[in-house]
Amino acid sequence: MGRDPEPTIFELSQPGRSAWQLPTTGIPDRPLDDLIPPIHRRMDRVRLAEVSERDLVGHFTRLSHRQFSVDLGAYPLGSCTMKYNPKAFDLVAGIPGLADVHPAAPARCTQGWLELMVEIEEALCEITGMAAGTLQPSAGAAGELTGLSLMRAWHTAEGAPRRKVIIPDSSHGTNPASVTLGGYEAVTVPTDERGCVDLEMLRKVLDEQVAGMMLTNPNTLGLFEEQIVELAEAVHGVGGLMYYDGANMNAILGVTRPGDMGFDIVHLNLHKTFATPHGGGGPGSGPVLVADRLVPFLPGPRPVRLATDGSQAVASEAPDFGWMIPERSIGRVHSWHGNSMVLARALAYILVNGSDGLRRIAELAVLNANWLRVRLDGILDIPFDRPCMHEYVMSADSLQHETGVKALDIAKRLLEEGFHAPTIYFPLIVHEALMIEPTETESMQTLEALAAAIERIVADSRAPGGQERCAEAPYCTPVRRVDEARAARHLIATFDARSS
Amino acid sequence: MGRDPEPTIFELSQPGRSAWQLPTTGIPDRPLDDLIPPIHRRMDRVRLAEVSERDLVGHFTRLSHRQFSVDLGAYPLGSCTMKYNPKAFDLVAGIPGLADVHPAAPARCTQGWLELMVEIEEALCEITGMAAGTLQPSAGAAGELTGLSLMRAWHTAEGAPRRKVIIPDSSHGTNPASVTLGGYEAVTVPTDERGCVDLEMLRKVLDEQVAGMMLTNPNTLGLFEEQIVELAEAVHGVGGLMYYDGANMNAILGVTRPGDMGFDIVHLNLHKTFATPHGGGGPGSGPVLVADRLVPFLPGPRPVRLATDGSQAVASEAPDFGWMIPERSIGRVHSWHGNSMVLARALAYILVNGSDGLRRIAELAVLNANWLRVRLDGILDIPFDRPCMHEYVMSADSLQHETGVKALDIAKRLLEEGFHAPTIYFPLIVHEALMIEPTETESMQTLEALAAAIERIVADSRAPGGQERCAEAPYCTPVRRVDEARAARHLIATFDARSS
Amino acid sequence: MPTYTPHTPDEIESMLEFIGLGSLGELFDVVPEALRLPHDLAMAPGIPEPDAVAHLRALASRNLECGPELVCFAGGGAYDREVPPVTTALASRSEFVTSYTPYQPEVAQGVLQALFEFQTMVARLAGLEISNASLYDGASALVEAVNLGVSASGRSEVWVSRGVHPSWREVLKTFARGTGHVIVEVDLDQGQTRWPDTGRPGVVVMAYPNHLGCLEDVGVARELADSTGAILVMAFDPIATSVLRSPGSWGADVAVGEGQALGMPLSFGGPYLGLFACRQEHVRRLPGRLVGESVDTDGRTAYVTTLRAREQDIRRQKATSNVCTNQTLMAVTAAIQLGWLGTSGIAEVAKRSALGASYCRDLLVGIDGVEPLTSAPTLMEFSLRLPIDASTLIDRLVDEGFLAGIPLDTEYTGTEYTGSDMRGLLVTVTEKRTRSEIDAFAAAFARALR
Amino acid sequence: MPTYTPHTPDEIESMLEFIGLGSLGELFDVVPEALRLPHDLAMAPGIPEPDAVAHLRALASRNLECGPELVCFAGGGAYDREVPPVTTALASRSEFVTSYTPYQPEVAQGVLQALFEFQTMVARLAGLEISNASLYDGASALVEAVNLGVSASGRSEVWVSRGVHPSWREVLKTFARGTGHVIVEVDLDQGQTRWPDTGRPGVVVMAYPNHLGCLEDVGVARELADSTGAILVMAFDPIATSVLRSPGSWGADVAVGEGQALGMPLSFGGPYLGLFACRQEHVRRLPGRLVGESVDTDGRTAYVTTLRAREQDIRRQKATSNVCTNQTLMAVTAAIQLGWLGTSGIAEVAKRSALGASYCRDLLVGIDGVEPLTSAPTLMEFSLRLPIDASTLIDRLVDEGFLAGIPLDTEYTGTEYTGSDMRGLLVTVTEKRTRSEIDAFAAAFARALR
Ligand SMILES: Cc1ncc(COP(=O)(O)O)c(C=O)c1O
Ligand SMILES: Cc1ncc(COP(=O)(O)O)c(C=O)c1O
Repeated sequence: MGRDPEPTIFELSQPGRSAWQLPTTGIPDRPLDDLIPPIHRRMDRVRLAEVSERDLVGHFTRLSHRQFSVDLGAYPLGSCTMKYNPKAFDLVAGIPGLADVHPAAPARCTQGWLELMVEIEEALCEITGMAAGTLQPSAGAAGELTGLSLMRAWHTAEGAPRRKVIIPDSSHGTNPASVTLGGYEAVTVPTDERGCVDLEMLRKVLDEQVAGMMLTNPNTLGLFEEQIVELAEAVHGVGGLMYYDGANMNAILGVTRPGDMGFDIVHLNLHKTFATPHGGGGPGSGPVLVADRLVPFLPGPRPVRLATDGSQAVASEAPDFGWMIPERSIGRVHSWHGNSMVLARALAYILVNGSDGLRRIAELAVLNANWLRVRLDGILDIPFDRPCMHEYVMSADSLQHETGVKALDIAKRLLEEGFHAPTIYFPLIVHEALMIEPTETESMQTLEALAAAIERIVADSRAPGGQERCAEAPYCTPVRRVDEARAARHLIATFDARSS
Repeated sequence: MGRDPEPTIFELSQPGRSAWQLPTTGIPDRPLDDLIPPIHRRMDRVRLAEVSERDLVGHFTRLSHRQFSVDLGAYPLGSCTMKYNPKAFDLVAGIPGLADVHPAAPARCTQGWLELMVEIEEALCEITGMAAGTLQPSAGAAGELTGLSLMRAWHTAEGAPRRKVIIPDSSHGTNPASVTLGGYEAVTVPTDERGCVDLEMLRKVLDEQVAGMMLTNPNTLGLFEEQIVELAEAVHGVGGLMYYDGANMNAILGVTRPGDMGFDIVHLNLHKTFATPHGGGGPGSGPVLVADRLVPFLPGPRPVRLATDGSQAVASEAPDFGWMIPERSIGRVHSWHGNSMVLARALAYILVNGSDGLRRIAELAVLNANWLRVRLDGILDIPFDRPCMHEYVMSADSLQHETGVKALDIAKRLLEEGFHAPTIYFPLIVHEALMIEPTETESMQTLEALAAAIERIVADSRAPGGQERCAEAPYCTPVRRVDEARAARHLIATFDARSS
Repeated sequence: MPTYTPHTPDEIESMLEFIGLGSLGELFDVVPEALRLPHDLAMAPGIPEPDAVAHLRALASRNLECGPELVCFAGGGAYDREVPPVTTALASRSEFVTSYTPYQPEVAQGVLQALFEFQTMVARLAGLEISNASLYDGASALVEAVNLGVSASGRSEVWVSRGVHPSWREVLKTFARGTGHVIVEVDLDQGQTRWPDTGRPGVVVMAYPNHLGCLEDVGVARELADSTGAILVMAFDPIATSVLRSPGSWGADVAVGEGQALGMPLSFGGPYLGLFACRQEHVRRLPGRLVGESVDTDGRTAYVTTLRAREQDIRRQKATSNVCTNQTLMAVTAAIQLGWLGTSGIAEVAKRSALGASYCRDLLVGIDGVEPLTSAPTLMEFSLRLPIDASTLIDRLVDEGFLAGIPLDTEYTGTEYTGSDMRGLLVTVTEKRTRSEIDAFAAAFARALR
Repeated sequence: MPTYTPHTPDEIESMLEFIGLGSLGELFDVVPEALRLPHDLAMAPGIPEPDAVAHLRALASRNLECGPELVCFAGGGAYDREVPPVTTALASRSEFVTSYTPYQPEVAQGVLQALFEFQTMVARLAGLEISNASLYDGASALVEAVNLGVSASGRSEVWVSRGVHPSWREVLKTFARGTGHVIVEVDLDQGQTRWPDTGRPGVVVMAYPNHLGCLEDVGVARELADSTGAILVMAFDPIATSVLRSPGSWGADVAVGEGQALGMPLSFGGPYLGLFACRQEHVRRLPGRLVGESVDTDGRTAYVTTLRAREQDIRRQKATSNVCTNQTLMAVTAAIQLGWLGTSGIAEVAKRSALGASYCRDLLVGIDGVEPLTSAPTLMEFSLRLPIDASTLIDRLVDEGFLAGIPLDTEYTGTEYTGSDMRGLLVTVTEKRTRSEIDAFAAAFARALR
């Protein structure tokens, strides 16, 4: 039950076995060779697994027992907002009137979807304080690249596209990677001793080649950038745009808004803040919302309310919906309209919470993080020890010096206590970082259990033999510590590469 | 992940916490005291668990990781037919047009359900060779009691109800228990050295007080009662009725039929033969099919095809369906119409398999059992070592004498090999019995793995320290061997009894 | 021939060879030739799974299900209650769905612990010490309770209030022919059971609320049981009991109920869930499975089925009951649903239902010709006397998109006014019914009687 | 305010006290006063979950979904294929659904192994050595492939056949503005790309089958790539490839595809699944996650994300791609669906689709005024030239219960005959379409043109 190794599906395969059943069509049979000219015919059969339905079910059910998940326990993975995903929204995703709609069906067949999209776009605009947006990006990083494309289009329209984008040294890896892909040079500004962007250093790098700045707020240390207004003013002062990385939006829902802070472009991670499940690494959804002046550049086609003359109508005045391509659109950023079903789940979540509930989410997320921070005070280092937002960063630096036990070891030991590990070694500017985000859906009792586990582990690190015990952990997870170096050195990325 | 103990939901509870959300009704609020007279008002609040939806999900998901199931591995539990349950039929159970139908809705609103019931009754009649039936019984044992009630009604109508019902000593416990509840005395006939009912001994106990005989065929040793025709003739000779316990019907689908063997009353276990899931011990469904002469006594109301004049019509001639109470009905045996949704699943299974597929099920179930029997020959005793049907019985008797290792120990060791244990200590007439029913949905590879595991366990029993190792098993299941005696001696059947 | 079996033709051949047979047919050589079917079963050959599902969908489309098209005011033991997706999701976990009876506790702690929690919750609802781990349905729970009662009192005369669901009474009578219990049905008057003054029953059975929706004074029955030494069996509703005095507090010895309202869809009558709770002193007479807490060899808490010596597989003809497979998955579902509802939620469901019922009753009895059948207090269901046959009214209201209720037999209404018509109607309002639905229902009701 | 948070008022108070605050509001004292919202968000307060679900249902009811009411002949990268309940059931297991990216392999073997199997299956379909663990969708896979190609060839001119899906090309162009790649679109003639004779592209991109449903001679593109030293990127269909020559066997360097057909519902365009496979030599340029096999400290097989030094969290601005969260659950779904289909099933799906398409095309081109747009061989999709605007036809056929296909832009049909109308139609037939559906469709099609 989860502890036994599971063979690959290819090892379960037996020639000639099958699981598939297809509906009767009544279409007369003909040999494939009648239909496909020889030069196009595949000569071999595709070797897939050949298993019975029973073995298929056994295999993937057993695999699922080798997988931790939110539904099994707390997942205090900083920067990831692994909150509880309400089950009701799985049901929403199964409604045929949503699930079985073709993305190229004419708008008269998809009024419900268009309305849904307009509704969530309006809600997200209100939540972020922006004017309009696109729902196409599939995840945060896709939103970033979309945002940077908007930046380029804006500056191009203003005269010239500019060359540089500024990011803090604490930023998430997607930020610099997107900057490069967006055709910009990433310029890093350091973090000051309070854990915020060093405003003076920022001012030094600002010039007319700066297209904009990307920032999360609260930042990846879980701290609110208190000088955000000044930061934005400085960037705006050289004609740059402010980009808000919304990964941490959970902390400020209904409390403060990127738009009010001076941001021009915002992406949100619906799979974080709006409780759509992460799916083991996706699907996500990364809508991008923008200030007024950037609306004409948004990707298209956009779902909009239609006035009777077919033009775009203002909010809730019109019962009809259609598509519209913004005047100076940067073009599509998705094969179709985005991860639509993720949007449906997120809308349901927003409706259930509403204005009062969204703010309550932020309050309790921040309460939980601060409670844990205070509770664990003195157990591990807290490099920036002041009130945090929805997460905070600890460091095992002293512990490592004292005992040899690393952040990695603490993470691995937590795995056997029924918790997922925190994010480790991020942000890069903190040595032996452990980044903890409890989220608002965990109870005080769960937080206490987590704190107690960390306390026990730290205490055991200092006990005789502690370093060895920690370095060997975990002991009773489905597999023990995995040799990552070997995986890279001797790459086996498919079953067929196994024997070679 | 499954290995950690899980607190009860009551221990997760915190006063004032809640998960429920109810739809808005718009009905004006009033205090409950306005609605309920004081003598009827509950004074205290019912103490249920108070948990968040997140904790509810965590709790039951973790519990599910402490539970073996068909979907996790082979379940060769003899007499239980733990075959694979096709996932498509879970979807059938969720169709609103089936799931949301009130059982007391007028027939015009339930034509689909009535047709479904008539269809499955007709199919079951064809499969068993009987004339008509009732779908009301909720499980095999309920079918038995219904069958015995029919027996009583028949004999009463014939003059006098009679006193005794004959059962073999190898019979399942529900048989004698039902006999008693049916108001009869159970008379046991012994099994002969070939593992079948001893015909001579049967003849000795037959007299005019015998209402009938209950029999499974193949019997609980997995052997076909070869003298079934003679047995039936003997019982019929004294005016008795033959009752077929259909728990083992999986062995003979499409091969031979109880009706043709001379049985008058048959129950089937849809949750065994027809692949509806067992649900951890239910729901089941135990339809009872009868020969012509017993049809007027069937429980009612029965779903029937209606002729235009409102009378019962013959098969498939009429498009309308209704309810009819048989002339001399014994009355209802269920609050409503039976475990309807189990019937829907079973009908889907019958349709997918059809006449050819049903026979193939029997063939492969019997093939699997015989293969395993031959494969394990010489590893454990096989008391009745001849071709079996869908299951067979082994014995650890010699092994126990030699090494002290019992059937129970073998069962417990199998649990850690990824298999459920076979049925043990049943039938009662075999010492140290291990009753193995692989079912047709397990592959040859799985059977070989099972056989190899048994072989290993037996070999290890004989190795030094083997008895102790076996007696201590299992080692790495969610809990280790459970103290059953203590549970009975010091009864704690509710959380509230814990501290008392 | 698409099936769920894994065997390839090659494998079949090699397996046959291994056991020394030449064909699959030979596997059945032990079956006397004369008994072997000479032909295929007279039914269609197998069809692909999607076609079979389509067939079931087509059947389903011939039903008119409760929902926006047919707003449900029918109850009578089967309730259109809120079942949240979270309950369905958890109860559908395949570890629960595809496991067997927990014979091997080491790998069945999931089901066993859920049942232990279920037992605790049912015992608390009933206000009694012991609950078993489920029976088939309300009717079978009643049959078992009467069997227990007769065995405990040593007397087989059973007085059953007509307030008990008519179908349950019928099931009781069906099986009483075997056990030889003497079932005496006792009439209601103004919604209250009129217990006979004389006689010495071994078991007394009543329902609370009863089949007319009425709350009877259970004290009277308790006194009767006390004075005659009978066992008091009370049929209760698990939702209603959250705001009503519990069976235990009324002094019931055994409480039985239909548990469908605890997370199960209507499903045309099943699978439902038989609830069974009793006083500790009767535990050795308990029918069905019981889960107890114990420890494993390492001393960790572990659950296991217990007091097994009552059960058929051990005690055979001397068992307390014949029940084996019952409704475990439904018990697990109920535990989940009760976990979701919690202390406050269950009372809220009861309250909202009662508010809706009161609002609805006021509207309906205001309609010309419609009268309350009794003046007794009611909670979530109430009964009416109609100016026309109930089935006719129900039929007309189906056309308007309402399932108006359940007809009441003439045993409740008497035939004085009505001839053989059934002019009684049991109307039920659950927490799902909105004010606008009730308003529309009342309007349609009035139109249907015009 | 119903929410999914567990905190009771007492707990909130005690937690605040523990951290030395007096109110929840004080938690935000670090936010400059001027930035704090002085009022609630301008949206309705929260509503109960069942009301929200009802709202979504109401929206859904304003769509006309594919099914018996709207029989689907539209494709173009989004296919109405058989998704068996078993795929949905397994892919819905909450361990897969509610886990994060497998950063901790010790507790993520379930997802990791499923991805390893997915990679193997995709590599086998594509006939290439390496597949990653998913990208967002077909378009994003193409963008990444072009980035890889430019980096590998060292040249940024990209020749893209107009046979590639128009939306994918559009996405490519959107992001090329940032990377500075020069995108040159190449016309089709009779369904075949007419590659220029001169020039030196760094990357050559084509689709097989292409957007008109045609099978092009990929050999020509391979020769072009060989002669210019370009990287050949081929967009393939994972189902079609089971009966067509694989990208690998045609000599593609990189194969990309839309994986929606592997078990995902239409879902109005997402979440879908970007497929990405390439030759071994490009593995260090691979975008996205890659799962590799390794061992744990006890020597047991274990899976882990590998060659992480390509990824953004390690390499930051030097990463091969910025992708982080992608479509893991869809990759797991595809692995399950491909496990269900197996070797024989996938080819059967392709064959049945091709049979249906051929049957359907014969009927449609028999209709007066309807012509095939090209004479090139096709498989499951084919394109027609219509006598009227495609949107008008589609509109009329919606009224008859059919989604007739996807309009083709004038880049395919030319404007000679048609003015600015779009008179091209792409029709798709999947394995789900029955003969009677196709017959009825053809009849309605003819009527709609009369
Ligand atoms: C701060 C931050 N920014 C951006 C991202 C990228 O978002 P996604 O993974 O949805 O692409 C993440 C995700 O982990 C993040 O934590
Ligand atoms: C031979 C036999 N008869 C009867 C039964 C009783 O069936 P049920 O459990 O459905 O009541 C069983 C169940 O295990 C059985 O194996």
